Amino acid sequence: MRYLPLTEADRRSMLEAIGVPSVDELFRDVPEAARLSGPIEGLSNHMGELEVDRALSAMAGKNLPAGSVPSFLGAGAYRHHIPATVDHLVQRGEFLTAYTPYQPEVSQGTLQVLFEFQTQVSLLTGMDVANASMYDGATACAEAVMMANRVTRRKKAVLSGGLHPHYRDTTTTDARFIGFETVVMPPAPTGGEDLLSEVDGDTSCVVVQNPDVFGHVRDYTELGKACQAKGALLIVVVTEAVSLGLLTPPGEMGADIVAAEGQSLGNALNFGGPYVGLFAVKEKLVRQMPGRLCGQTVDADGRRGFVLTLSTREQHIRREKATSNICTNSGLCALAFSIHLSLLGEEGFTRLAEINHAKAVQLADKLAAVKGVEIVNGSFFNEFTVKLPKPAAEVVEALAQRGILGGVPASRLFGGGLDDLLIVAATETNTESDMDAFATALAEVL
Amino acid sequence: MRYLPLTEADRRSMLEAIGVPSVDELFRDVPEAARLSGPIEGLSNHMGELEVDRALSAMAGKNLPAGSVPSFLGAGAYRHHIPATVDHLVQRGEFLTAYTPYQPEVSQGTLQVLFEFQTQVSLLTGMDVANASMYDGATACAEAVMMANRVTRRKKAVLSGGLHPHYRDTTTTDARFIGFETVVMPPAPTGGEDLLSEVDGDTSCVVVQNPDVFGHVRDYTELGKACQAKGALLIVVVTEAVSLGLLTPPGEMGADIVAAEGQSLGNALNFGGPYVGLFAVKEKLVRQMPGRLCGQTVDADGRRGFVLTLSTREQHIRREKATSNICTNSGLCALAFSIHLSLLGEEGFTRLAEINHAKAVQLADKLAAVKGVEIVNGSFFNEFTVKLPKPAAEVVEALAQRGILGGVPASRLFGGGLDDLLIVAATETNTESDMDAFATALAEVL
Amino acid sequence: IEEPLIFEQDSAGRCGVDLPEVPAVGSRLGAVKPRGRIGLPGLAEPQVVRHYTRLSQKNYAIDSGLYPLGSCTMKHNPRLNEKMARLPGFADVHPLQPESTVQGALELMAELGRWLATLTGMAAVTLAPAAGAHGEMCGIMAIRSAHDAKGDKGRTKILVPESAHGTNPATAAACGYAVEAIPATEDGRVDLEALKAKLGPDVAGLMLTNPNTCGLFERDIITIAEAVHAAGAYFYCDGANFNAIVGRVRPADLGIDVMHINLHKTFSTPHGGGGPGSGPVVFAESLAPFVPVPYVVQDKDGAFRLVEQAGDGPAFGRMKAFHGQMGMFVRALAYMMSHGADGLRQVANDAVLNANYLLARLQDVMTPSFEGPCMHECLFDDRFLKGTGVTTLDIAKALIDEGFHPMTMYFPLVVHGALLIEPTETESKASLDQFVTALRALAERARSGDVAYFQGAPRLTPRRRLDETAAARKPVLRWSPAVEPETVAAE
Amino acid sequence: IEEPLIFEQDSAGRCGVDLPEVPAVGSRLGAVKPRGRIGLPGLAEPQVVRHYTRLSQKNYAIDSGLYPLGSCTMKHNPRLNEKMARLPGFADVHPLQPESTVQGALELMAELGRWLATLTGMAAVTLAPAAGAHGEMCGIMAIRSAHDAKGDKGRTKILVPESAHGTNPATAAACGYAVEAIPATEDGRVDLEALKAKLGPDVAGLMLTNPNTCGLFERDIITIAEAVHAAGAYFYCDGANFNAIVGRVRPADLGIDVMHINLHKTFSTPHGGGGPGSGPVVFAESLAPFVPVPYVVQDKDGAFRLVEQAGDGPAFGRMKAFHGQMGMFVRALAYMMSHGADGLRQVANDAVLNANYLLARLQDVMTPSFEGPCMHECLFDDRFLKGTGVTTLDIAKALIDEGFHPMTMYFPLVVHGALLIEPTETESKASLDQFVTALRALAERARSGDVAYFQGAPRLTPRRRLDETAAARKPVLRWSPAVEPETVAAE
Repeated sequence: MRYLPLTEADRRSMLEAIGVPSVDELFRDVPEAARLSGPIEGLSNHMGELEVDRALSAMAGKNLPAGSVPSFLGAGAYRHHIPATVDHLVQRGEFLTAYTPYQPEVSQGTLQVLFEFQTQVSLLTGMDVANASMYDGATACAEAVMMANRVTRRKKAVLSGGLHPHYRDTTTTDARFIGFETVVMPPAPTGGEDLLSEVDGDTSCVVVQNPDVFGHVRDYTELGKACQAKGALLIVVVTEAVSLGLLTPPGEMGADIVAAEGQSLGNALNFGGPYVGLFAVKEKLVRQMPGRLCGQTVDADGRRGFVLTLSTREQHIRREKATSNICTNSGLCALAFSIHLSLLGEEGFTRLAEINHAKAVQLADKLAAVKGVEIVNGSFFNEFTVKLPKPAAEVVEALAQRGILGGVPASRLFGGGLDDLLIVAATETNTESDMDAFATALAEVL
Repeated sequence: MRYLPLTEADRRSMLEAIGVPSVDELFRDVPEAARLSGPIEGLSNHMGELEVDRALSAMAGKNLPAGSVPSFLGAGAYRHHIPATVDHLVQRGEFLTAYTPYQPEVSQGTLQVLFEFQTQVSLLTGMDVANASMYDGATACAEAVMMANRVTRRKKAVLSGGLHPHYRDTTTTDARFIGFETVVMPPAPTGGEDLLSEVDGDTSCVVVQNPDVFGHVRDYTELGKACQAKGALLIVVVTEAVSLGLLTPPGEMGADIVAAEGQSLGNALNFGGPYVGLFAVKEKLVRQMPGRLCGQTVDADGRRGFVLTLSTREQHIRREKATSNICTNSGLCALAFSIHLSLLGEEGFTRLAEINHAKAVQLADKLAAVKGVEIVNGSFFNEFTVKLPKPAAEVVEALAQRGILGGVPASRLFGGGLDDLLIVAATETNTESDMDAFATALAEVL
Repeated sequence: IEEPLIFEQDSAGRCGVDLPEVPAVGSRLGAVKPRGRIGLPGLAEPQVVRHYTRLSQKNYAIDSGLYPLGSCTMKHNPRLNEKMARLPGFADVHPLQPESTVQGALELMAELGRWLATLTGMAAVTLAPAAGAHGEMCGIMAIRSAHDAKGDKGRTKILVPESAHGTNPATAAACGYAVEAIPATEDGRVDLEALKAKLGPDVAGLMLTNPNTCGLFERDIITIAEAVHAAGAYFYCDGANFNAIVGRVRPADLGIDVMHINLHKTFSTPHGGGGPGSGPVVFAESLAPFVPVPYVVQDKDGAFRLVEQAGDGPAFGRMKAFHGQMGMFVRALAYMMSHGADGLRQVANDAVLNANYLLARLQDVMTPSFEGPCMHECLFDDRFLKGTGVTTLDIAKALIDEGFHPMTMYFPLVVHGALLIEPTETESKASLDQFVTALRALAERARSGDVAYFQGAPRLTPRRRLDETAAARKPVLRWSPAVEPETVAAE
Repeated sequence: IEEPLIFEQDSAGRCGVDLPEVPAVGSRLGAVKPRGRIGLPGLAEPQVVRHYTRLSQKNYAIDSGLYPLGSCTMKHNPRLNEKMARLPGFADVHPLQPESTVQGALELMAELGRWLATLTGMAAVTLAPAAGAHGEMCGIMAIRSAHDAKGDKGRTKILVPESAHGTNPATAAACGYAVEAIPATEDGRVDLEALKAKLGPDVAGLMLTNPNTCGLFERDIITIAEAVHAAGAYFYCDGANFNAIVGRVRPADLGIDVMHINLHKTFSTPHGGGGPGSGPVVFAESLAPFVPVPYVVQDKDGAFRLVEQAGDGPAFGRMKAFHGQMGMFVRALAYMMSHGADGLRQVANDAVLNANYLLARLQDVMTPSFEGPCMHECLFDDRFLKGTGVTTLDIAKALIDEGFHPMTMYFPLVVHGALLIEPTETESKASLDQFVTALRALAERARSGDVAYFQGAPRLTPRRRLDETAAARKPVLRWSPAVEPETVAAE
């Protein structure tokens, strides 16, 4: 048992020091009926590295890696190229195997990273302050709504039909159990929606997404002003962080809270997790924020240093009066995000966004040329929706058999309905020949 | 150009500080005729990571990884399972991107590793002292011969026919240019050889291998005594370091110098390199050793520390009077070797050797059951030779087309001759089903 | 050498990546105007590598030494797990690929679920929650769903012992329950009589940590479970301390209805400086119908399917995007398979043995709060510092200079100036002995009255004690180009 | 915290791997008796991880900061290269697999060869040598082969400038040549007249480093080449300093016949604490027939083949096992492709610019040995320390406490108390400015006469100055269980 350093001799001498005859004696407080006399049945015994490697590699081998074929999936998770440096640095033991930086003197590395991360997120979103990350974009969205409820002391949230259904459902789950109302607008893949008419004196917030789940690029400036007039907060969700390199940031549109998914930077697809939620707010809302915050201070010698701060909002101090029950953040994913963004810098990040948009434009043109395919979007960033003459779920399955991962059927996200809509994304990782292969295969299966 | 931090503004201000108008001016000492006015033609310009990754992955994709099929190749390079920990630690920047530890105060990490490595190699080989590594086993062998020449002031080396041909050739290349004589015995795949009859008053050393290139396990104790009687040194070569977990170590057989290949521990196959040469000698020969040595000492505060030592043997001090021109060692591969061996420990290393032997026994039994196949060896560790009714090179090619890497034809090593012999190895990475697949395929192609 | 902020290393136009030219195509961004300068710093790759390498060197980590944070279970993180999680077949798979292309991923989730169910003796598992606290939320939601399904709307309270993690009351309160504290007995357990007195038709459930945060096993747990059930409530167990009993005790056998499991505590997924975690929840038969989506089912033909929509059943809806922390699932399963049923039992044995060894070696110089045996961690209070002028905090900071991470301080709240020490099973006896030696010397020094030494600690760290009050009073939560902090100049 | 030797952490029976049971089969080991106890220490995996992590933390590295070792070219090591070298298609390929299964590996070798030949303007390449010094050996062997092929046996000398790396004379001597030193002129170059005077029918070749180890370009190089060729000798160039001119100057255009290239210097394969290196050699037409085996050729149908046996041609035999340092080839090619022809030219530009910038910023407080411009490194001697009592070594050690690795000291031998500084192109201006500030302050301090400060340096390192004399006098080259070093107890 390679991870266990005690030898039998150690164990004997330690039992002696403790003064008990056997380790079983240390478990004497466990009710006898619940003590197992040997290893639990139904599970294998310990295995060497080679055996574990073989078993798990066999499972991995039953999946089709997105990078091994032309792949055009988005809908909240995007395949970008991650520089090798990112994963190298993330795996350094000093980052990987450290705990939450509650002891700042021995955690300045993690703390400075978080301070820099908060700054980067603030800059990207155009907001004043960001926290040290949330679980993912969807939980960040739900937390944003709950925060809006606290801030406004109102209990009704209006959710756009363009909000990613997983974000919507995560929020309505909380609504059900935590006790607030949600008004969910129907999806409007082709057109707009009248959110403002749902806003009344009980409305704490309006939640919109940009680009929305169908890929449309929206300008919420007017909506933001109208919300402000009615005392509601504007929450802007972003599921593709790379879009922030090109689009007007939510902060400039008047967002009060931004809840975003940061996976696109530094983090692999990972079949859906772990990802990293970004959460940013206007200055005046800081003390109502959920999650960890890192702040600057000085040490006993007057040197700049960093600590976790404003923890009186948090559960480990405030217990049942905390702003959220959130305890962990997504530290290592935030680190990966931050390193990737540091490598990109202003020039690289902007260029990356431009390339993504251009790739999507190229793809849209190629797909539009396929008979029976109609591009639904008037505007988009790196993702758009196409209308097909057949159910999209069937088309996607047929494409997969041809070795093409051809997008996400809207019906899968929305749980039925919108059967003929397929949501398609392109990133810098898609070559022109990938796109041609997609268009050709699509023509074949339609 | 992501690796170059100077900006155009930096360059301008630095040129100003230097007082020259352009960087071209700094190259003014280059004869004008040899100055290129622009990028060299015939090469691509700079590329992003994604493009380089694609191009090299495409090349890698044209190779058949040994681990993806049943694989039984040895002959000086062995596929063992390397724990994930090894590669993780080797990649730590503090090991990977450090220089030779000439400045001991800031290199205690590398130095202590080398001191531990030297100790491990001494223990494995049963010798008194080992150096901090050589390029590989073959160059270690050639250096051993040259050292024997220096020590004995004689100029003739007798090389066993069981010595790996690459080791033999590396030594004879040096013999030709450096000026000493070699007596090369013919390969004796099935029997013994009379080395002693070649030893005379001019003989500096006899070089033997254990197990030899055909896999035979030898006892050189008597040979060692006889050499000693004639004033010649016994040099024992080991190409499979794992065998040292089970076989009598060369030191106990009376070896004066051991030259070995350490790839089997910690180092991947890498298509032949980089590997790590092990070099160990008897105490009295230390000052005639080539290569780097790390020694223990104390610092200004009296604390134990480590330094490179006895460097008066080396080229950077002694120049044309050095014991060898060797300058680098194989530091990072030695580190991998050392970490792997530390994980194994006494119990693991011994067990690993036992498993390797048992796997080879299983394989030999399965192959012997194939019609027309004859096991040549009376004894072996994890590698043996089979005699086939067809040229081995053809058989190997036919097996490869069936997805089996079925061993090394002796003719490939020896450059013709021994056409019907195939050298086959088994390690802990071979499952029983691998072996069955091999035996079945072999029956088919014969 | 001081490492400046990455923003202070900006050089305009410098870039750590090389991207191709942007294809010349028209824009389809619609009416939105492209944004202006963002303000991100430009660095080349070598500077970025050096920046993060240097920052990492300012951290303490398990890889550096003993990390005896009570209740956090800082154990060895095997690199095999990292390697497995990075296999392209796991890491490079999109969550919304067709099911036919992700059968191995779904199999892995099913297999992890099977291990967790078997180890806990439970009937159902959800892998969805993103972390332990998220799992708590999930458990309380299931309890609420179960009461709702019975039409029982009168249960407005959750009982929580005083010694509980802060997440317990925070979770219960977030779900709209009133939180009632249960006091502890003198031997550090739940006061059974007090508990029984509070149980009634208004109680939805009990949240209990076992082993509890004093490092003690709740002896009366089966009686407690019976009382809770008799009152029509459900029994939630906080699984944070499962490491102490994994492979030796199945929570189902204790009468527990629902429990979350922190994969990073018991199953060694890395803490990563504060996450990501993963908090699967296991459910007894009583609550099994109330598992949230998504979950994996296996068809008769052996194919795995993912149920992504709650539909009309009792299962409640989604708690996060996609299907859970897949990367953590791979690591945890690699860990479980490496140990196996026999090894996990040994994990519990060694974790408990190590903690009791520390208790035995320290009890004469420090003051244990309760009588042993303890489970995986041992609790001391600050009575041994009485009159010395040295505080629990001082001891912790002085320990840093000895090369150790401090223990958990001032938690649990049920004793004064708590020092909670959890060595975990991956520490060697030699390492524990070093730690004991250091701590005994500090206790001795404290008794000798060398207060100044303690108040000045730590001295050997990149920073000495940091002013947390100043940080909170006037928060500086991001770098801004306009206001250069005064202290930078002083460096 | 002190880190004991791994042997001092032994616990019998402990093991960091789990291996299956040994299959029960008979032994075929023959007459040899199985060996007894070896003496390896037993540790569990967590202890091993911690041991090497802690040891690594005692090292300085490029990832930690500026590493201005002259003549060593310590530049940034991109992680992309590490990733590429670990692709299973490169790392998990056996050197003796059938050629049909390794076409990509052979293609990579051919492509690397093409880049090297094109960058140097040369006709042929061997990738076989394991390191730079091994490449030197290869080059001298080729020269010897060429003379032998002509039947010219009278050439017994190799000329080597005084400023050469130690490997040059060592290589020539190892190959049986007498070594004759060529003096340097006052401006740090080869004395052309002295060289011409030594050239004759007994000279086999000249070994010259260019740019030379004083960091200067040999202005007369074309004249030198002509003189060497006129004398019937060959011109060997030590390519250690190729980084200074890569992409700007092709050595073939300078009249060079043969040159080795250190992939770890110019093409950024990691130094790894002292290797492995890789030393391909390029040959002009004059020596192209004398390339050793193995080498890769391409058939007309596009397939790659490996020539492994020397046969009867002029090519000489094997220099090591298998085909060269493949892992290093992958890294070097990844680096070349990343930079491209344009980027490599910029590498030379920036390397030279950075060195000249340091020269300019330091020349008033230190004493440059020769007039600039320098190439990729700048050389100072210790005249600026005259009368201060501070030595070159002291300056170097004091620099450590400022957070920098020392420069190369006491080399080249042609100046007194040399300090050779090579910043490389991957340092930023900010980093150079910090270095200048530190070095100027030290020069100032030396002049102020604070000798004790320097002699006590370094102070901030895991160890202070180590006694190298004691180490050599009575060498302790391995740990032994019997003799515990006295100093351990003192710690």
